[in-house]
Amino acid sequence: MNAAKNNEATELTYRDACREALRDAMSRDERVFLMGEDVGHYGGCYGVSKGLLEEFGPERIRDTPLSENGFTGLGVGAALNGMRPIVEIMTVNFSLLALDQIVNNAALLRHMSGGQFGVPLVIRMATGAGRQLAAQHSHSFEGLYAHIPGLKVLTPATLEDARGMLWTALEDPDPVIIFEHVMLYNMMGTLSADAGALPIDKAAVRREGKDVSLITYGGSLPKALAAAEELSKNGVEAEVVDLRTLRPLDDETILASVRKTRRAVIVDEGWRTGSLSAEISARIMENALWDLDAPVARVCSAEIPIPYSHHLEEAALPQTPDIVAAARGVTG
Amino acid sequence: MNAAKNNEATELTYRDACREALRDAMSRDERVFLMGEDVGHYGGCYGVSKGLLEEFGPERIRDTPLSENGFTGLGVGAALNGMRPIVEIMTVNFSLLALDQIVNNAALLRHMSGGQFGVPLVIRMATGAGRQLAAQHSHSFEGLYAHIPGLKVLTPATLEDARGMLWTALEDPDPVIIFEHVMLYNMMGTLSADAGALPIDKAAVRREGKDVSLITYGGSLPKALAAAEELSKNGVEAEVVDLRTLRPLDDETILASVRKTRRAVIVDEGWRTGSLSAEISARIMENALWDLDAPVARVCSAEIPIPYSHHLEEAALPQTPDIVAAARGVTG
Amino acid sequence: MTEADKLHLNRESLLDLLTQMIRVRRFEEKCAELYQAEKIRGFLHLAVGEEAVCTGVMAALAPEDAIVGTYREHGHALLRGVPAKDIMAEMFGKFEGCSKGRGGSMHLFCAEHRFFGGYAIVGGGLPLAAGMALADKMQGKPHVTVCFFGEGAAAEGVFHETMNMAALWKLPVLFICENNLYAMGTRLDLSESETDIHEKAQSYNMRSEKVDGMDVVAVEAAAARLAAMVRKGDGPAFLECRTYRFRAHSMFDPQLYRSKEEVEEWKERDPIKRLTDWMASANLLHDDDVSKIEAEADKEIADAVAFAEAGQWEPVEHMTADVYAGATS
Amino acid sequence: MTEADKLHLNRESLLDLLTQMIRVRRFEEKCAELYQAEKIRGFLHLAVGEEAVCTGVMAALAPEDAIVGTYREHGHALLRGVPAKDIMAEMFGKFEGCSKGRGGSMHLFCAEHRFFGGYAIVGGGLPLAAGMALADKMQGKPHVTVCFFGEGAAAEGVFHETMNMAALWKLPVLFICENNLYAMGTRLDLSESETDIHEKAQSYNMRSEKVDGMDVVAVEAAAARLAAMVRKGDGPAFLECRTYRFRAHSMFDPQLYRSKEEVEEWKERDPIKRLTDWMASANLLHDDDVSKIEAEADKEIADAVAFAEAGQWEPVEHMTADVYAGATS
Ligand SMILES: Cc1ncc(C[n+]2csc(CCOP(=O)(O)OP(=O)(O)O)c2C)c(N)n1
Ligand SMILES: Cc1ncc(C[n+]2csc(CCOP(=O)(O)OP(=O)(O)O)c2C)c(N)n1
Ligand SMILES: [Mg+2]
Ligand SMILES: [Mg+2]
Repeated sequence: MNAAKNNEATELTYRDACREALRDAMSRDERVFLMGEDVGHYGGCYGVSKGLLEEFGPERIRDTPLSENGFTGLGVGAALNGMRPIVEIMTVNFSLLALDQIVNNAALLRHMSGGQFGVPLVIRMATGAGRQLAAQHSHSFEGLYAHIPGLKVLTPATLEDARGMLWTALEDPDPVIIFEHVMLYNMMGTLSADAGALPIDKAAVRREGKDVSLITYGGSLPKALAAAEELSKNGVEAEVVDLRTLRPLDDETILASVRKTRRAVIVDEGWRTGSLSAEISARIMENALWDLDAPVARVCSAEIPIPYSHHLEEAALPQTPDIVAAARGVTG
Repeated sequence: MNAAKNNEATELTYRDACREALRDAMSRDERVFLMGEDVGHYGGCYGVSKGLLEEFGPERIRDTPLSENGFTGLGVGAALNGMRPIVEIMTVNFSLLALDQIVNNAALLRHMSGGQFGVPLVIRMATGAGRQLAAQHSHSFEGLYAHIPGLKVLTPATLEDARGMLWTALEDPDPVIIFEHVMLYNMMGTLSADAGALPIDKAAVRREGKDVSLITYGGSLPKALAAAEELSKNGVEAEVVDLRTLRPLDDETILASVRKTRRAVIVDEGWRTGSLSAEISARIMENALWDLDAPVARVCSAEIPIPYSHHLEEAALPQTPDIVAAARGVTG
Repeated sequence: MTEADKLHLNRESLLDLLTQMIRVRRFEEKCAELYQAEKIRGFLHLAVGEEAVCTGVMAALAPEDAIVGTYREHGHALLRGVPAKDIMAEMFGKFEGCSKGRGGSMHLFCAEHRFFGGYAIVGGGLPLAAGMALADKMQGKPHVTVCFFGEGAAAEGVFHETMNMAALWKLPVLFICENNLYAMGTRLDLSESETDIHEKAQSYNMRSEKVDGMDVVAVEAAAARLAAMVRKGDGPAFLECRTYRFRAHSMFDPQLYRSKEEVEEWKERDPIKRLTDWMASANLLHDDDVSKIEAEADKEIADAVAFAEAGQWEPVEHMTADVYAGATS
Repeated sequence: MTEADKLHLNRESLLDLLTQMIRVRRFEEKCAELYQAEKIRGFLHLAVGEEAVCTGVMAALAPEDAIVGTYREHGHALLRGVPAKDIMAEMFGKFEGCSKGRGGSMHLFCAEHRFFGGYAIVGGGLPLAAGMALADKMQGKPHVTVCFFGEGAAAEGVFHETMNMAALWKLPVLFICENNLYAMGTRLDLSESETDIHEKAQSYNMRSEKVDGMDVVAVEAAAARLAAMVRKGDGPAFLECRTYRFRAHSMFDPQLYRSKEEVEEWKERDPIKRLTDWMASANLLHDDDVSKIEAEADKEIADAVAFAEAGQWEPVEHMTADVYAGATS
């Protein structure tokens, strides 16, 4: 998988793109290391870091004990003291164990120390549902992290972003959290061999349209794009905005799209109440109310612990038909 | 402080009202016990449980080691197995250490077990800023908790509610989290001697008005009421809605008020982005957009770790003049 | 096993232990098949090789005792009395499952048998079990709460918080550490500075022992002895069972982290084989015992599969039930 | 103190230890006054009685070593070299404070002296310190990260997670447990099943010792010895210092949880008095030494107070600076 020095496109998965990003970062900067449960000998719970132990050795591909708060705190300290750690937390539900270090230390340190100390730490974790992993492995807490000043929150939803956002995150002097949706890992695509760093402060319009804005991120992007295709069959042209970064939100791109289409549906796999979708709706309220031709709609997860059985899991999550229906609701 | 069997009013503080509620619950039901750091010999970090150790003994007023995730988990287990524990977490920032047990166990158990097991647990904690306790002791995460299905979230803002919501919470078969704002503890008021249980699923209109709805909860209620008085001097009659319960939200009361006044300002001490105020704004968007004469406004905390110095802390928090200004903005 | 333990052994009780281990083994092997057939989905964690632990411990408990397990808990549920068909239906995601199909393999629950779950946050069951024990103690009930977990959990902070509170407050809880030497792909000595897990518990002044977790008789004897002490009010106890899983961590695991030879070595100590051999050498096993046991187990499992196959899907409208008691959220 | 320790003692170094302890004591006593005068607000945690710990340890460190402290860290910051005026201004909430007035008493920071703070989540500084040590190790730097915390932190899960990783990875970190027997109002034996904290660290196979925390010479000797081992690459070390706080936990504490007699007993072992007496008995103290030291300390503190009084308030427009580097949020 060594990138040739040209821009020939390679076929690969999102997982591979994540791995390439890690390999690239490790090669570029000696200060970078990866630390987390089973990132080394096992090859990563979702196979992302497979092969990296052999390539970079156990000091830099560091298997940790099951100690989420502890090793995340070690990452904060290592970042404070000259390294550029990447901490992997297997699954977003487990990250609650580490929230103290993430919020009370990583996010607060720069401000609380009068600007003297920064924490250039990157935390990666898998998020989302769809693999029948049930209630303790399937939630979406990225909206919760997006609430915390001092953090940046990224949700790469394409191979390019999986490949390109990590390096920029590592160059950032502040803590950045990257959410990889579990249903994206097997997504195939192509990546130009010279694919590289990408900005982490801009949303992207993934599909242009004039009738309604579908605003989404992460694992819901493919569903929103599918919904746009479906809507198009009936003459409704949806614009699809991929937020890419949940904190800071790119208000400009969001509002420009909404002002153009005058209608918006926000698709967010988080539980509806208090999800990121609410924040976006509120910002549209505050900045573009008089541009709206319909209330902003939200398509979110049902407010239940995600169930194991396939049909209930599917029913609990935002699906393409739900998005289509919501878009029809606001354009109808 | 033993309540006489009549409805004579006593003068007391919010702290006293919290204590009366605890004492009442402990006396009524043998299964109730209080567990947390320094609830016993110290008398409670904020003095809420002072005297209860002497009255009920160390089994039922149980000092714990500094082990937030652990003792909260013990509370979950005790609730599962026949007791009615009240777990006290000193300050909301520390509750991040216990979030795993609160979310991954307490909130999920009933659904995940197919309805077989419930967790009748009450967790109390102090929240909010205003005492110059700086970044690791001053945040407002109640909106974050309100995002979690399976939990109920209460924010008593009056002496009556401090006295009356606990017992109802204890009778609830599901986990309930009660946030006590640190700036309310010293608030004086009167309480009728026969003050008792109150509902935990209804918002309250604390002041009627026709021009704008000030929607708030907890420590911001006194500020909103003061703002309403101020506005009234200029002929603007604000209605003040005290949410009382953040999950589930009482949509009916909120929407009825907004439909009446056609203007709303939400006051929430949480950091603006992703705060509960966003959810309320989104709901108004979804249900009452065409009733609005102005965009819904939000008055929230600045998105910074709360600073120690008095002037910056004051500047970071929603204050009465900010509320007045926002209300003027939407009514002007 | 010690001479003292052996003295109490008779054909009947040994046959029962053998039967239970075989039931669990056959049940799990069927699960692996059904996973390949895509009838079972999500994460499936099998405990093949570790059957002596749940078998020995369950044999030592009373019906009022409570169980808290992990995501590797099929055997525990089965031996606790949860019907095979309810477990199998759960793994199929059917409404008839012991958790209505919402929990799957990792979240088996059964109030009737005081099987309190199936937890998939490593370490997450420990304080919960201690809290259940606290409730029993405060209510004056003479029960034991038994908490199973892997050695990986010993690294989690909440393990230590729980050990301390359980010991400090003398809670009637019996901790069973299923030490299979690996936490996913992480070998114990790569994750713990002190690999003797039972010493960790001892450092909290808790009664703590280790036992050969491939020897079901030894496990039963140790668990029975410790459970009796716990029940008497002597406070918590800890039993580390040294065992090994013969199969992958879950169905996704390519097992890059250990050698085939290591696995084969441990298979020599297969608890079923070991008990069978010993019973045979002691003339306690009749010729057709094993085949009879296997046939009965297979029948039970086939019935369970048929039951699961025939089960219903929970109506989608029910989805929001049970988030709160008596309400659709 | 042992004979071996004593051998290296001379008037100069002892006088210095005495001077530092007195500086810290006077500084904190002034803080208490200023709290009453409402110049200092929020939570104020004084360590009066515990001065031998920070004094002894700081004397044993090199300038490149890093310090991680708690919310009870005035002495640590002062002895590390953070100017008294910067600390005092911080406590006044002034822009000239060492954290720009944003941190207050609990969050002192000073990059120049590698004083990494001032943490008020009990236990929260421990993994951070271990991570700093990991960074030094990976970068081949021969520094020691020194992490101070109270014995209350030993109950937190993250204490154990950190001990394990520090020992497992042989990180160059020196843990200093300031065991003052109480965590707020909770006496150690009411919160730990094993009250010998240094044994907890030992159970992770970490070098671990205890020392009389009221004896500054003994603390210095132990810290110097352990720091040298850590610096050499022998992995982490742990030093439990048995001490006592003479005053309340914070300014809000009515101290219902302990008797006046107990406090008085401990005051007999006041580390300043003890060193003074011993130096006097060994003829190492001149008549006016103490009064001179006190006068100098008082001068330094008075200057600090004047500096703090004269300080500015950070402009409100700056409030959103430093949430992110180079940006107003
Ligand atoms: C808190 C948490 N961290 C990580 C995981 C992912 N995970 C699931 S099982 C497992 C290994 C646990 O090992 P051990 O406790 O030894 O139990 P075993 O699987 O060997 O039975 C890991 C890391 C998890 N479920 N929970
Ligand atoms: C995680 C957490 N829990 C609780 C508190 C509240 N609290 C502050 S100091 C303290 C006592 C700590 O005792 P110890 O660690 O012994 O330090 P000491 O104050 O005695 O120096 C407590 C409970 C906190 N700050 N952080
Ligand atoms: Mg294991
Ligand atoms: Mg202490």
